[in-house]
Amino acid sequence: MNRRWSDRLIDNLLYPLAAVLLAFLFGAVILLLQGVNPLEAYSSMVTGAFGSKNGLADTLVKAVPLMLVGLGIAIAFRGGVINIGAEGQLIVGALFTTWIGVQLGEQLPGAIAIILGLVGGALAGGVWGGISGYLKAKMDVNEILSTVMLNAIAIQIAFLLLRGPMIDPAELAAGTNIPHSARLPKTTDMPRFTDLAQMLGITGGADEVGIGGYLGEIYNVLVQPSRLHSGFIFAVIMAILVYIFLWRTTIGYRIRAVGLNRHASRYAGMNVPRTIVLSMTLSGMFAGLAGAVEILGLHHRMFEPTAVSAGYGFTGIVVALFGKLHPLGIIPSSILFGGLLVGGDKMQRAMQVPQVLTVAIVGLIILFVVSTDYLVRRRQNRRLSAEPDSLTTPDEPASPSITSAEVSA
Amino acid sequence: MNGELTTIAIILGIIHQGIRLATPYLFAALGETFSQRSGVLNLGVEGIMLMGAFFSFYVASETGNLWLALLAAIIIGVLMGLFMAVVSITFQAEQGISGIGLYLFGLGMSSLLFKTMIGSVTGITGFSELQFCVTDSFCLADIPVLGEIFFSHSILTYGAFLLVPISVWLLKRTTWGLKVRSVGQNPEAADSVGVSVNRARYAAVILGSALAGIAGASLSISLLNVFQENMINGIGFIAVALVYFGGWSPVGVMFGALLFSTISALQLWGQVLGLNISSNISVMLPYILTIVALAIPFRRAAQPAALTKPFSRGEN
Amino acid sequence: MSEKSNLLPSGLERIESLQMRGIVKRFPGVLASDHVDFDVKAGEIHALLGENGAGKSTLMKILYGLYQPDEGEIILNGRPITINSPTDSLEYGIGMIHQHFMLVDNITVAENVALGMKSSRGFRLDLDVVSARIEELAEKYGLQVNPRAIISKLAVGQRQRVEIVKALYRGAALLVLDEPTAVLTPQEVDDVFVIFRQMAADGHALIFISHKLDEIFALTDRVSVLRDGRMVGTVNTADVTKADLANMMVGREVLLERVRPPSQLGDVRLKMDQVNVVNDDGQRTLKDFSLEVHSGEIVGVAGISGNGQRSLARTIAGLRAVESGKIWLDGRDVTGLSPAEMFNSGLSYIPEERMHDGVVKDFSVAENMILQDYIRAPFSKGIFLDFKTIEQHAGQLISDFRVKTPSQETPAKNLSGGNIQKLILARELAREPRFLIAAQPTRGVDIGATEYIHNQLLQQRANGLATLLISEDLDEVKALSDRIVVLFGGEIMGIVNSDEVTTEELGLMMAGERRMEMPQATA
Amino acid sequence: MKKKWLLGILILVLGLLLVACGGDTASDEEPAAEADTPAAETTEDEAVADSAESETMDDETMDDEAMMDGDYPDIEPVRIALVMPSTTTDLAWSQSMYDSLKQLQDHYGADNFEIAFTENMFNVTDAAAAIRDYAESGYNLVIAHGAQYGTSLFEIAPDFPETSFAWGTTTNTGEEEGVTNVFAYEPRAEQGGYVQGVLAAHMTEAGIIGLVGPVDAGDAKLHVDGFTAGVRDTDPDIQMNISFTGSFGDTALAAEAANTHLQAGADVLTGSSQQVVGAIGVANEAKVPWLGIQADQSPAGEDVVVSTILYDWVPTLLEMITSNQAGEYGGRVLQLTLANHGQVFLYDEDLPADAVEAALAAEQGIIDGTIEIVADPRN
Repeated sequence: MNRRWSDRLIDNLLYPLAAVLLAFLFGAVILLLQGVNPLEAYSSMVTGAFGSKNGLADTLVKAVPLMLVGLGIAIAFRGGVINIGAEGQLIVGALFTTWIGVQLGEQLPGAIAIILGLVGGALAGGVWGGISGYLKAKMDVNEILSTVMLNAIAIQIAFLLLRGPMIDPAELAAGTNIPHSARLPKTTDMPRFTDLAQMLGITGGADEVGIGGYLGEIYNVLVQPSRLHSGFIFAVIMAILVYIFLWRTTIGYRIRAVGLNRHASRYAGMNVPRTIVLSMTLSGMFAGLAGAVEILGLHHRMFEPTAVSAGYGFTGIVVALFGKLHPLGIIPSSILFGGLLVGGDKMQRAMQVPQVLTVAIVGLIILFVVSTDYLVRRRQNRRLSAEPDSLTTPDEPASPSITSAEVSA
Repeated sequence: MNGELTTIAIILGIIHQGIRLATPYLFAALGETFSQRSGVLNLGVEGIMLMGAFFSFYVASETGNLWLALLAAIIIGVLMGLFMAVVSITFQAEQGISGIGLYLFGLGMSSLLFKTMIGSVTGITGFSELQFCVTDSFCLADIPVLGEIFFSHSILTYGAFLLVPISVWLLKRTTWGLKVRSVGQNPEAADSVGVSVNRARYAAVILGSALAGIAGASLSISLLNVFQENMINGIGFIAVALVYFGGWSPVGVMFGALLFSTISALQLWGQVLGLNISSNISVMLPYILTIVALAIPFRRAAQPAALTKPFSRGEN
Repeated sequence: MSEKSNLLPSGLERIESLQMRGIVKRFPGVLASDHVDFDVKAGEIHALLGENGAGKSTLMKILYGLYQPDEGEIILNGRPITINSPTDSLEYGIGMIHQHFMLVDNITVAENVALGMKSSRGFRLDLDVVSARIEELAEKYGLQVNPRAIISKLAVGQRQRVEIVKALYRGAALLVLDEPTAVLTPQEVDDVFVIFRQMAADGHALIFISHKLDEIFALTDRVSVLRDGRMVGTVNTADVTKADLANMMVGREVLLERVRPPSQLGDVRLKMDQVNVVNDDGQRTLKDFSLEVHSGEIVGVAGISGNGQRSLARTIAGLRAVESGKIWLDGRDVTGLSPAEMFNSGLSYIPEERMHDGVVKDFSVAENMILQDYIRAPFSKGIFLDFKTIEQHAGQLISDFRVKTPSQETPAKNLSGGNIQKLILARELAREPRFLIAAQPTRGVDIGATEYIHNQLLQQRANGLATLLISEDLDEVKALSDRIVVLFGGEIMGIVNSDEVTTEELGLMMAGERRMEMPQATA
Repeated sequence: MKKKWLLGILILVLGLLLVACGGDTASDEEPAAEADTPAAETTEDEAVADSAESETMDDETMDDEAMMDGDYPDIEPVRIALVMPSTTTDLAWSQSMYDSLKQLQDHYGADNFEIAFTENMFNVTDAAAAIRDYAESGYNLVIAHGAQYGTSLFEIAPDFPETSFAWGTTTNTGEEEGVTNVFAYEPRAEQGGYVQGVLAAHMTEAGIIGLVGPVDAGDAKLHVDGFTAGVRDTDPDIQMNISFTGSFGDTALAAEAANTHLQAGADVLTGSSQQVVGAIGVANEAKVPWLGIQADQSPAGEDVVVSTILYDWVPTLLEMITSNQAGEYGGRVLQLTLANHGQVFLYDEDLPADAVEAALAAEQGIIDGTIEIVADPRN
């Protein structure tokens, strides 16, 4: 039975929104206890994130890594593996991209260096994710654990390189030894929106064109100088590509089949271990890509790894879940959470509310969103009971839980 | 090189420190052992430890009563555990992810509370080292070699190690332990003989979380005697890995904890002695070791068969 | 049988009578129990008979407190009771032995028995006390059980005994036996029957769930027959014949002999020579297995569950490694090929666990129709799936094989068991295979779908398909197969022409007591 | 029904958590009122009190301080924003800057001297957003208190030519890139380190000194360089044990590093960055003297923190403010030295007199230029 659109709306939108609302309600109570008016605080959050040109630009800038990481996490989920290692994969990707940019950026034309950097970042992230995939498929190592471990290892490797071979020569010369790399050549900067607008010959701001109000702000985001860079367009294109990949290609079909039923996939002749490695590798590639885009589009140099990854690996999980693990759902979801982070900072500035409140709220959102899955499933079951037409056999032997031994067999 | 620092002194120092450092790992990892034995992967240990560390520190600095502080850590551990249990057992949420949510929540909340309720980093007087004095002039801690290694730790360190046989006893020799082991291995079978699977899991997760709370407290009111934002710094995640590392047995977990803490101690001594090992490499070492250990095949057999799998009777 | 005493030998109070009245249980999309009445008395063995899906297990799970009925009541010794959980049912003296053993396999027998029981030492376990009591019970009922053995080290028959001890230990005055013989050898069946009879004689009430008519006649006093969730009737076993029961069970005259038209045998499609297979636990599941299957022939595989059938199917399909020996398909050596390569070589395979292996439940019907062939033309062009062709293909199969589904976008999990099986059959046959493995093709499927599937298999036979039919339903094997291979302990006990062998002979071979060899099929 | 029960529990948990923090905040009512004017104020007061105490020890220092206090220039009302990687309560780098700002605010009054700050801006992207936001909101001086903010700063600064920006530790004002409104600042940590080294060398009886550093970079590196030189110049036989934990925030590891030093025989400890609170705790336990740096660390161990090099940003801040109000928006490198009172020493009364004397001599020597700090290369 095709689920009615109202049911879909409730399942896909209402429950997650209720989860977010609940988390914010909790935050509101905390704010009240601190003597801060929650309405004021939250409105400063919303206007900070979406109210002005700069807020919007920052929100979209933050949405870029979240979107890319979220896409990767969705791929892993669809393939039946859980990737908690996007933090590490992003760091490794950013590192490799930086290395490429610093080493080759001078010799190569900018566009080629950028493409090389993106590919390099994706490959590095892919390898990092692939390790967990391989360990899971061949040695039955729990991927949740191995990814958490690899996160910690990636951070240390980054420090090791940034204090050693990759350190900015200027730091060595100055004797300050701050662990960051040299700046990548300017030619490797991914163009910003304003650069793109200039290329298209658009120079005037909203005032000159005669667009007022909020629309004007939006217009200004697109044409006026801000940190918003073409990585955003890149990420949106990637989301569409991932959608096509998962639902329109044979490999996507295989990943989804393995994710939903390993036994049937194996029976049907699919190479399950290889598909698991592939899902994890692809997932890592997108996290690595997020690292690459952060370097090429925003930071232009590698520094403290945890400041580059900035919790995107974890927030990306919420983004993916909130987007219902659907690539196209992840686009608005990442913008929403980008706004949450930017707004959280703004709230700190406006109301002097510690920014860590946002971290707690994100944690609660994760907890509430994963809990609603259960309610959704129950609702669906109840709907099925109400539809006598679609018969299922209750006496069907309960399918034994998937043992990974069989997967690796 | 100063002549007074003999090889024996160094070795003693490393062992002594290894034992001390094992304290938080042990509490957290033994707690996680209960949780995982019952079939629940609680990845939120780090967040619970942070909350435990904060609350015990806060109570200690307000009241000066360390036992009350410890109680506060246990209570907050129980509450966090209850939260995790509701989400992952009743609402059957994906455990790896709900754990991350709990971690972020604990991280955010402990920092927030610290900022609003304490504000600045201060020290307190925590649990001091026991001396085991037989007479006024003679304490066991004065015994050369042995005294230094074994008789100069805080009560929480002894508690952590005492918890190992207690855990074995709880799991192996009690009706409750039998239930926990069974619901983690074959919840359907346990259910069929009238064991409430979810109740056993709730109990295990909550007990585990209470221990994680103590683990946090062991840092803030015993080992370090300060609280700082994000002060747990990954110990909680290592504790989860230690359970796999130790093959789900309390004794195995203990050896894992000792191994990890000794590596940390070794690294510190390496620097003091001027051995030029990058701290990055030695910090990495435990993680690499864990991954290697996880890949060793014989350990897999011991994994509770129903780990991370929510239980429902097929109804509803 | 002492009618006077109110106590069982174990000191328990006996259950004089238990009635279930007007039990209704609905599941998503199905009425599993439709106003069922059922009763059992002390000292009797009462059979509950019905096809898969008739509602036997549902009814018993309600009695055991695993499910809650939507309507109806349970009356124990004249008093209405409510059973909310297994704890309650145990309290009332109701025990159950499940079809899938409910044992925790990494702990000891004594621990399994002690699980969920009050200990005489409160919080501390009293395994020594439990062990002593187990030994006592074991002796009383002639069960050989070592309380200190770890379950995973025990053979299937021993595990069954542990289940019985567990129930006795818990003081089950009424014991539900859910297909307790499905995994036992005939000798083991005889042994446990002795135990069951003694228990009944002692005053226990026993409910025996089975669809094996022989066993029902050998063991029980009364029979209740369920069909499609409804109670057809309750009769004294002595008053009826097998045919009567079969008719009650199926609801119409059962054709014991399906008309199997003669067919043209063609060339050898599948050939297996001295194949040996070892499973993950290191047990040999196929021993020196040799067989030829011809075009236009259905070869049936008969045997008690767990005697190598599953291994045979999975080995041919490439899902399990061959230790030694060779397999040819169409004269080509296919030993050691992967499942994908086997499917490419002209194999089709209807797996025995259809929800587990046969479909991806959350995929749509259309997506499930291309599970093996998604990667090939015409369903894909390059790396892209060709949705137009996929939809056409699905539409075609849905109408050809009369798969009842709201649309081809519907997730497979929303279809009934029979229609899922039709979906799989459609997919496998549409691949125009050279060789088909049909494992338990009609298990748990309603009569209509069964008939349809049988006809399809026979029609494909007429078209020249070579089929290996693996089934635990002897009637089905006899009705459809030209020849029958009997497996016991992974070994061939004989290959016989199905028209020339009696059920009794087959039974003896399945029990490993007799070997028979008949001439190979003549082309 | 069961679900309702569970929902109840869930609400209860949340409720309890809320009560837990709410109750505490409530009980904290009076001090909690300073949530707006953060609690660090008390620390500030203590610091001032402390320095006043130590000043009694030495007239010279006192004179300087006193002179400083009277030396607040008249300024126009000013709005200053601070973006920092850590927190205002880290007992180190970030707190030292915040404390100095508060000190100025106390002097000029909140109306004339407005402060806004953003903590925990470990992520440079967020920091950049904050910096831009402050500049747009019309703050006169935006301080990006971390070397990692440089790249972003040079991107933003040109868009706000009338706003002053500042960052450190660095000497780069972005002149090469054509930026004119950025100040660079740099504590000459080796100076304070040197004096502390001299002090420590006089204090140790065992001849072993332990140092707990975060990473061998930036400010921390300079401090170690200076400290080692000070010890060496006093007594080359004294053994310096140096360990770096590899992070700024690993309190536990810092504590264990301190423990290791103690077991290795050290009887004087020092270290830098926010992680040292752990190490100070250990020192406190063992009653071993601790030499602090950056902010006043005595709250973490009242009895054992015997000396602190306090980073006093007041002169630097005033320099920037007056410069800004004079129309010079940047382009200068400002250093915190002993000579310009950017680094102020706090000595505990109980310190041995000879040690303090030697330290004061070293201070003077550095200010005079008679002492040249030559760092040994470390491997």
